[in-house]
Amino acid sequence: MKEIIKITISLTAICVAAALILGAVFAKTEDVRKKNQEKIKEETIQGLLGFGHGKKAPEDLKIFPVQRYVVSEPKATLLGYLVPLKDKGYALVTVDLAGKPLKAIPLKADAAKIADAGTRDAAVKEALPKDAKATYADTVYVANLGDKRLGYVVPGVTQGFKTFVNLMVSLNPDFTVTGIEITKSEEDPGLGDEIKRDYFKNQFKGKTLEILKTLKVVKEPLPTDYLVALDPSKSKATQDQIGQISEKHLKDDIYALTGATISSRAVTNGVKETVRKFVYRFGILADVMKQENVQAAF
Amino acid sequence: MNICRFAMKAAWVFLLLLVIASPVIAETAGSGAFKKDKEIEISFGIPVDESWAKNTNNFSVFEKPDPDIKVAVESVELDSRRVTAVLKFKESLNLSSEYVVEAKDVSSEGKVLGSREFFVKKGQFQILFGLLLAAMLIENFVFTKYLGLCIFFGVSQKKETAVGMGITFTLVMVLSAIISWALYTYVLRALHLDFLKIIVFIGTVAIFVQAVDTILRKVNPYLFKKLGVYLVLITTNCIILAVPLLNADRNYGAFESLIFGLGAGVGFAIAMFLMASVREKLELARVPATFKGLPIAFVVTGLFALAFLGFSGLSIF
Amino acid sequence: MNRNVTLLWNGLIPENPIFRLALSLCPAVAVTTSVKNGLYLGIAVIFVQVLSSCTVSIFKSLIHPRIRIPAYVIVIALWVSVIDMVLSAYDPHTYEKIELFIKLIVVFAIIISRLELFASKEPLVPSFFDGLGMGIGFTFGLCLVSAIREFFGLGQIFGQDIVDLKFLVMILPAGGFFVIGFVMATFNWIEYKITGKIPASGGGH
Amino acid sequence: MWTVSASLIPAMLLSIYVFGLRGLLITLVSMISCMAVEAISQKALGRPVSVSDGSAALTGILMAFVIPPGVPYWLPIVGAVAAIFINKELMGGLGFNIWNPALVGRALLMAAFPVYMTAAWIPPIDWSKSAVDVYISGGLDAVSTATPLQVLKQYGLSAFTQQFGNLSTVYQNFFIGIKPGCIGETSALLILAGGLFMMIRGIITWHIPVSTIATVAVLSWIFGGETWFSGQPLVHVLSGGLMLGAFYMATDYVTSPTQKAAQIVFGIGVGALTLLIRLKGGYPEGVAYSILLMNCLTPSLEEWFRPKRFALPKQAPVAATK
Repeated sequence: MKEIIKITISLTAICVAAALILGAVFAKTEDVRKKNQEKIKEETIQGLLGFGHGKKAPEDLKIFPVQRYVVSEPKATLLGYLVPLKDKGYALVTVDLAGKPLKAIPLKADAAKIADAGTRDAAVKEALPKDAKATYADTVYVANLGDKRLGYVVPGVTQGFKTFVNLMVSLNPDFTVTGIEITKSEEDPGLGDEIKRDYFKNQFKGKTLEILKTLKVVKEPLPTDYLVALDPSKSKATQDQIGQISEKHLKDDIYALTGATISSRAVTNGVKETVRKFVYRFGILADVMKQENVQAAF
Repeated sequence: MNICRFAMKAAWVFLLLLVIASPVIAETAGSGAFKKDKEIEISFGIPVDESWAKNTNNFSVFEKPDPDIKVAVESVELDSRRVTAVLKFKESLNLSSEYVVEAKDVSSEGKVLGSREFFVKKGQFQILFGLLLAAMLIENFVFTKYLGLCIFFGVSQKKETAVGMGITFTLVMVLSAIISWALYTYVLRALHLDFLKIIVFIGTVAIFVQAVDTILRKVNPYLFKKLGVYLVLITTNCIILAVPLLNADRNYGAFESLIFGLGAGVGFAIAMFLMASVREKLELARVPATFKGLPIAFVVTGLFALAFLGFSGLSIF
Repeated sequence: MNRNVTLLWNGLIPENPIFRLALSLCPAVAVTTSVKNGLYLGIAVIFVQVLSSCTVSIFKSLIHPRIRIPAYVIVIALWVSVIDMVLSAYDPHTYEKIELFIKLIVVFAIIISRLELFASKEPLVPSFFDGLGMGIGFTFGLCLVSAIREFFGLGQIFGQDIVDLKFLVMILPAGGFFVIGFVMATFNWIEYKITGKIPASGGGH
Repeated sequence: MWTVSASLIPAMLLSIYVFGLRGLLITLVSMISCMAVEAISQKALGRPVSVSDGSAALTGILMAFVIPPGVPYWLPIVGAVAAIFINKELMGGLGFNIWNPALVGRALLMAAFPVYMTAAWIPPIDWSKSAVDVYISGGLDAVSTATPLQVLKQYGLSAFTQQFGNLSTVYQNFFIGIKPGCIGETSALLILAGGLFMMIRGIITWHIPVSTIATVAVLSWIFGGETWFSGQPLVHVLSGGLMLGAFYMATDYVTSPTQKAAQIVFGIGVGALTLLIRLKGGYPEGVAYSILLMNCLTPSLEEWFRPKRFALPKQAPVAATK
């Protein structure tokens, strides 16, 4: 009996000691982990906007996240956009499904509160009527250089060959695609996985809204001169030459990856859908903010 | 032989439970179903007017997170009893997301009954079956996820032991997956103690195996004699820890966790059985001396993995 | 001092955990698609092995023999959780790819077997070197396999393009099994050339 | 073995007519490299060299027959190493391999060089036009095309008939063998003829081919269409490598069961898996993988169907020699 007690005590002691150590390590590392995750996201966004890879982002580059919520009230469903304001505050701009503005609700929150998903959801819920339910949908990023609009970065998702492909599209103020990035995918190595390669991603560069509308995927082989422009790191072509070639192929459809037509089509459709939805929504949001006289930070 | 019969019975009970549970799990009221990738079927429960139903403007369809962006309905077809309608779309739908169909002012025999909403997503049964198949064959834990190799190579020399191990393993796997799920959901996540995951899961598995060992020893000495040997080995199998970890990672629900565990266990048993039957044949072969034993077992496993590539990308629904 | 060097060498070649003891084979196939992943997991294993060996060696008099195994498991799980949290915080990029296997270090048979066979009987310093040797041997095994697979499968070493020919099967599971089978056979062959007899390759787990 | 190879000659000749000399050259490369790998590995392992029995040559021919005609010439050499060295000689030589060597070669190439193996299809030569050029260049500069099964899988039956003509033309062309596809699997007619020849000579029995093809036909009729029982069984039976697989690969007597009942189960398994992969899987064609998967089960099938009356203690499978 005495032995059993002894064993129990020592096992308990081991467990408690382990839990304490783990708790301490957790407390130390959790913040770093969150910060690093933020940093990765920021790097992706900056990279899409043309900074990174040796080109440092300028001081006055400002990136504003705009979160979208789907708000279901007992009678109607609406959309709520969480917009940063000029005077450091935040507002929840609600819009009905047809695009009519409803109201802008000021939010009691600061940047740190907004950055964390849990506290942000709570803040949004607080601002809304009691019987309303808000579900987070997505975040788009508006980038300014000083006071000038630099562009937008929009996340999207599409059904790939096996699993979802998460991507991000960057647009300039005219809604022309300036780049895409695949943030998460599990396509087959050597086939669908090539969607992560520059020579595929860069095909989307420069496609305007007009071109995107009718963009298709073709199974023709990629023209060799185009390849030079798409993968500049592997050739010695000058910036001018690359520009010329890109210009020439600007209106081309997307050339499918060899043996991976499905993945190529998935990404193309994903980009088209992402841009279409964003342009539609952002137009409405801009109108609403003008009408309601919301002074957004961007 | 007794083990096999026991396992068969257990398998039948499982299947039966699944069949009984499936309609319960699947939402029945106010739901629609995908027919093909461009069609949604909804059922009103009462005959509706054809003139109302044929008007595509009466339906608005959208993906749940995008209520402001409608999917254009191309045409609507009513069945002969005018109870179910099939909405046809120009563009293919995303079958893995949830759609909402709003039918405005449903009109039946000239009377307007008000609007109704239908939620359309892949059926729970289909999801579970897909998960089972994926864990068993498409992403077989041994051949494509490389887990449980130590036991796989260690115990697959004789077919009989391989089958015994496979069955014991599957049973323990399913039960420990469920227990771990409950612990994770109701204790760890509720108390924000996620970081204790590893220590708790390994502890759960160890305690559980010990408990099965003790109970079996008392209750059914015959079965214990057959399976007891493997019980000790199970604790050091990576699959048994990988399944709860993956369940937690992917936020699976109770049923999903159970099915995932079942699939992993059966997949492991299949792999063991195949490997054992091949190894029995190999023992008689003139394998080069430097390859005898583990090296050739690895090469054979590689060839199995090559054959199992045939299942890649398989989706029944 | 001499003994410590022997212990190190012992883990590297004569009792290499992967090729000679055939322990902890799962990660050897799973994470070895690139040298970087292999190296990372190897380093994580070195840490866990050394820290657990030292912990057990220090506290061995306090651990009751009847709860030996559960106590070891808790010690290992503790250090694995620590490494897991630290890696996920400081290098999320690489961590993402080998996350599952970092967590699974808990069940790597190599670690608990060293605790049972060595650290529970020996003082701190030899335990440290034994753990270090085993860890380095493990890392060496992972790096060897992953270098072969990355070079032939992707034409890269450490993420740098070397050749343009990709023999993709090498980074698939099938290729991993083939490579380990062939490397093991090569070890057997070398031993045969040196000692004149074919070793019975290790089994178990 | 040489008899089996000989029965493939008509199919080879048609392949030259359809794809130009390229198909022949690849077949030769494949055949020679398989024989070379066998000779070298047998020498290295200290076994008697048995290249002259023709089994390696047959493996080479069959492996070339199931790869696209547009692949580079060195590709079959890689396949030969997998098929002969890894799959056969390491396991103890002929009679001990578990998997069909030609298909292991193909599966390995598919995993290693997916781009070549899924995109190197070339259309049949149009003899009314620039026949001679294409003939000499071996169809090298011909654009790649999609195989019937790829079109069927990705775009459906209407696109299929649009590209290959209405169903009766399709049946006619596919039966004779005028269609894009792997080097030797184009002609159902000539493979059927070769298969019948082997049956008459007693090299194979009808059980596996008939059960395989019948299963595919019935299941594709049930599940292959938009609704149930509306599929086009002939499209599935005549497309892809089903005929070649059923007659030449599934019947390999080292890797398939010897009992009649087991053979029928084996055939049904191959047929069902083929259709499963074709309709629901990640690949347009599933014959190769389904045979490999059923090969895994062969030792067990052999045991389950062993006649009870003659039940003997476990013994070595007798290496079949011819």
